[in-house]
Amino acid sequence: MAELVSLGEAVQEAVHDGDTVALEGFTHLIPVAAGREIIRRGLRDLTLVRMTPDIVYDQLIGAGCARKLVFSWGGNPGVGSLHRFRDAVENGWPVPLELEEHSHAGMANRYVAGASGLPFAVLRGYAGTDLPSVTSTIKQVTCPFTGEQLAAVPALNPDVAIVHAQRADRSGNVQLWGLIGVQKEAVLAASRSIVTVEEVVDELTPMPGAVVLPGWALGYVAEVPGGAHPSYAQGYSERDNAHYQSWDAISRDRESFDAWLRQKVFA
Amino acid sequence: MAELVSLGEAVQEAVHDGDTVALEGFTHLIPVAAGREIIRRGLRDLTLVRMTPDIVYDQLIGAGCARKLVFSWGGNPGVGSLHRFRDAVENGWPVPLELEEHSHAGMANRYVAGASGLPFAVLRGYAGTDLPSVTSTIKQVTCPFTGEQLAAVPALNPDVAIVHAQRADRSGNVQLWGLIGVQKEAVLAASRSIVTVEEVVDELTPMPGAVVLPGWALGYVAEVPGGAHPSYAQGYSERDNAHYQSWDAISRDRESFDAWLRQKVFA
Amino acid sequence: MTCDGLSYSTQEMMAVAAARVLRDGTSCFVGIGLPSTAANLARRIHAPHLALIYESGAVGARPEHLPLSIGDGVLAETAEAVISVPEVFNYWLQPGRIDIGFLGAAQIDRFANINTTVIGDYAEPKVRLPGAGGAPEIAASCREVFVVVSQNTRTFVEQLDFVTSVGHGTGPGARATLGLRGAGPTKVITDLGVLCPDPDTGELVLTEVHPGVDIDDVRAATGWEVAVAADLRTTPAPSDVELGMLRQLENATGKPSDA
Amino acid sequence: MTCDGLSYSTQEMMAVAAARVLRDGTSCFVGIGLPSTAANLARRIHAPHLALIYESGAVGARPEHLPLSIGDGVLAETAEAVISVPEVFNYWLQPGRIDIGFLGAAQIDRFANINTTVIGDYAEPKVRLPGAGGAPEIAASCREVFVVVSQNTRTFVEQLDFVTSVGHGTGPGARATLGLRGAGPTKVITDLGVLCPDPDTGELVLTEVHPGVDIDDVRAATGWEVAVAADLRTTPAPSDVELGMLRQLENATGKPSDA
Repeated sequence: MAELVSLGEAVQEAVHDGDTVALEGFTHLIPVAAGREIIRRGLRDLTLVRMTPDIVYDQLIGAGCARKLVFSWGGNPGVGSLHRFRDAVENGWPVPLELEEHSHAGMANRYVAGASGLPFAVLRGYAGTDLPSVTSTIKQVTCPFTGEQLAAVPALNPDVAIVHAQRADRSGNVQLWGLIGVQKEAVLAASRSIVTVEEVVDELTPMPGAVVLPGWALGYVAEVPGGAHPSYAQGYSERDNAHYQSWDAISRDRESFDAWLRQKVFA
Repeated sequence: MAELVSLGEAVQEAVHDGDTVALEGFTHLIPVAAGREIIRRGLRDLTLVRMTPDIVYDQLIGAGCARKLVFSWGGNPGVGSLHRFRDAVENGWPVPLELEEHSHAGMANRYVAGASGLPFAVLRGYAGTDLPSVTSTIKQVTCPFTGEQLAAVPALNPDVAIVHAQRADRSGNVQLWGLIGVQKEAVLAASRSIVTVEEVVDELTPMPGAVVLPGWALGYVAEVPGGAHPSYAQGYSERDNAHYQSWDAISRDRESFDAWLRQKVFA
Repeated sequence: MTCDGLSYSTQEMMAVAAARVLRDGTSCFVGIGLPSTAANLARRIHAPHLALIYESGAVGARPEHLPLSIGDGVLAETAEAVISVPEVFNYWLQPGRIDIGFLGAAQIDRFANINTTVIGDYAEPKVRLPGAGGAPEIAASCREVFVVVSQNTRTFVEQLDFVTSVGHGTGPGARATLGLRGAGPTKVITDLGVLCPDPDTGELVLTEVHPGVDIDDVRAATGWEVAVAADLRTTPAPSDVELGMLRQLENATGKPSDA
Repeated sequence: MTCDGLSYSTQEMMAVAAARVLRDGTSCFVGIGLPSTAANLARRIHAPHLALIYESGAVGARPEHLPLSIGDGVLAETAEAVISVPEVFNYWLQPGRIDIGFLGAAQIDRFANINTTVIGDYAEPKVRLPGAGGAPEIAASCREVFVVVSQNTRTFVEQLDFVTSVGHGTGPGARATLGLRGAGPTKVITDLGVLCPDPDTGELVLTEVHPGVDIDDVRAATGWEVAVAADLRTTPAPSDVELGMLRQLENATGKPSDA
């Protein structure tokens, strides 16, 4: 049953050193404030899971929280490289970063298997690529009816999933709409969950395209207005494209990133 | 690209003797009028697929259209038996009916595999039951990561899927809401599709909980107001529970069913 | 039958007994008929935070009256969320997320295995029943299962004609061997009493009789020599509140002629 | 570069050439950057019924301006349907339902195989690139694939450092052997011209050069000895309508500083 708490309490209760943590949100509704809270609390040795590690993971990686990244596309969408991610992979700074990389289809299906209580998922994927040679979590399975060979990927069951949503009611039922990404799957696949929301309301008015996550299937709900910035929450904010562009300069070298950490996270 | 046609034209174009045909709609939005059109056209040797063959399949089976039924629960929901179905299975009347029976979870996953272009689906199911001993389309598969044994079921890819929806626009985009069942999967799994709708409108106003099937992924769209009766279309009609109850008497013996066929279908 | 003022039927006793075992704050996978009645009665009396999941896709449904079918419009209209049928089974039932599953039965054996498929031979059936529906995976995956069934020698049989859903299989350890992750049937609620599996043998033991029922009634209605608990209790009769609420719920329904 | 009145850049020529190959009434899986520009340009000019599917879940999106990312709000707001990311890949891409996939590349080889993962050794990379994203399955499953990439000896290489997405593999029959069901890359559109695979060898052949580009420019920009079609054509320069519409679209965007 969802508990309504502060973001600080939620992260303190749900996230521990060494955990496997998935922050999801596909461009929309990225839980960026929760990521900064993880940095602020100095969590270490995390296995970070995310289809599209964008700015939020660039920050966590640059701050030294992560030991491993499980992902499918690591860039600053529409802008270019994630410089902290590259510095970790290319130079092991601030700490080496182990990679487990998949395609989007593979990652999405790993979450689906996790949410479904299955140990693996089947897809048409990876055939002929070099990905299986570098990623041990890609295998093959034979269809027992046709004999076809297909790709198999293991379920993702993070210790914690963290997502952002537009709103929750006071029982902790959560409502999100717009691009819904893989958030439902990530939350249902995880042992624990945190949902940050733009606002807590008395009643969740039905909305076209909305997904509702029942409070009884959730862990912690924290009201964090603007918690997705520079990503956005449809109906509440616009994507701050200028911020994504400015991140390129902030993150490009270690000094400017450290200054950002000091001023924006630890201040 | 969806063609807007009459129900008669849609069935004539899309459904042929010997086809595998899925009429879906889980209690809500059952394409009953389309089923009667199939009877009226005298189609034969159909393999009928449906999770819950209720009145609509009792009618098709009683009228002698079906040679085989692929299903998971064959009853008159809330009322009792499907007498025409039972007469076909127990007595081979009017023609013998081959059965391929699954659980709901198995059928739902067979449609999911079909919609996903996969040859099979994996689930936790059937273990310890007698179903695998009577249904050859239940096998086992081993997880290549954990070694666990799981159930495997082959994809369902009907020749034709037929569903009912609330409305379509003039480009054939279809919108349905309320209990959405397995309709999207059935349509996407099939080679051809027919959607009957309560009305064709200029624009599909977004609705909470609505699913939109893009016209470019559909075959035929036919305006058939009340086409789900005695099932219902949320926002347009109520479930006619009295009709479901009265079907018990109509269908209980061959004579009263034949009278119903003459008066209500062939008249 | 009368007791505590109001008279009540054995079906009403069974519905009330089924409602009582549903704890507040749990989630319950609801089939139509008596389970739906019991779940909605519990929600109105002692379990306001009971989350009802219908296999038609209504999650957290709060119907004002009893639906006739599992797909009545009132379910979608009052649900917290409406999801697709594949999602019901894959994301909610299969992972063991749901506390309680309710099942009915055409036949049940001493290990609470269930037949809802066929009476007689499968290929040449005497009676063709509706089949599996959601039952095999409800029986496999819910944290525990309550079976609600009228008790007589046609339903309580020595040998099932078909195993549609697994209870405790052939006894202790059978569920684990099959990979079934829920606890299986923990209560069988009938019109005569309540039976629970013996933890050592997996076999059903009569633990409660309803008011006015004696052990011999239960023995006569059971197709095997039924075990009886040393501390056999008598179910409290339905209270006026329970009966009143049950009748109010049922009167607001287009009542099914049979289930 | 100038032609037909308005002057235009090589990037603009590439976008216009990419837009032209999109046929009306087809469906197109759109990545961000040039593919999104091309698809939206086509939709405004000659392909009003082009269905755009973004991997973020917007199906039938009709943005008024170019989104910066594949997840801008304008996509969901203008889409016919918004679906989950798993559904995009499982129900729409994987079954081969989508006509055209657009891909970019950091490296491409003579068989139009693509690297977007790493430059140098995987374990000790010189440049870590974003990785696979949707590309491997777009390359596998779309009915055909158009690659849009700037042509130079860093991108057009003899040997990929990593195969992220399969084009024509090692040549004829390779895709079928791998079980890849789409036709693979049928056009590679660059800032210099257009290349198409030879049906017999699977190897890219230069079929068009853009105005002002000659064969030696293309040879100098290609890391292998590029084959040239006997009937090499020159791409028509962007028309005033094409250029005007392209600039109007781009001016309405928070333009990315790089892709």
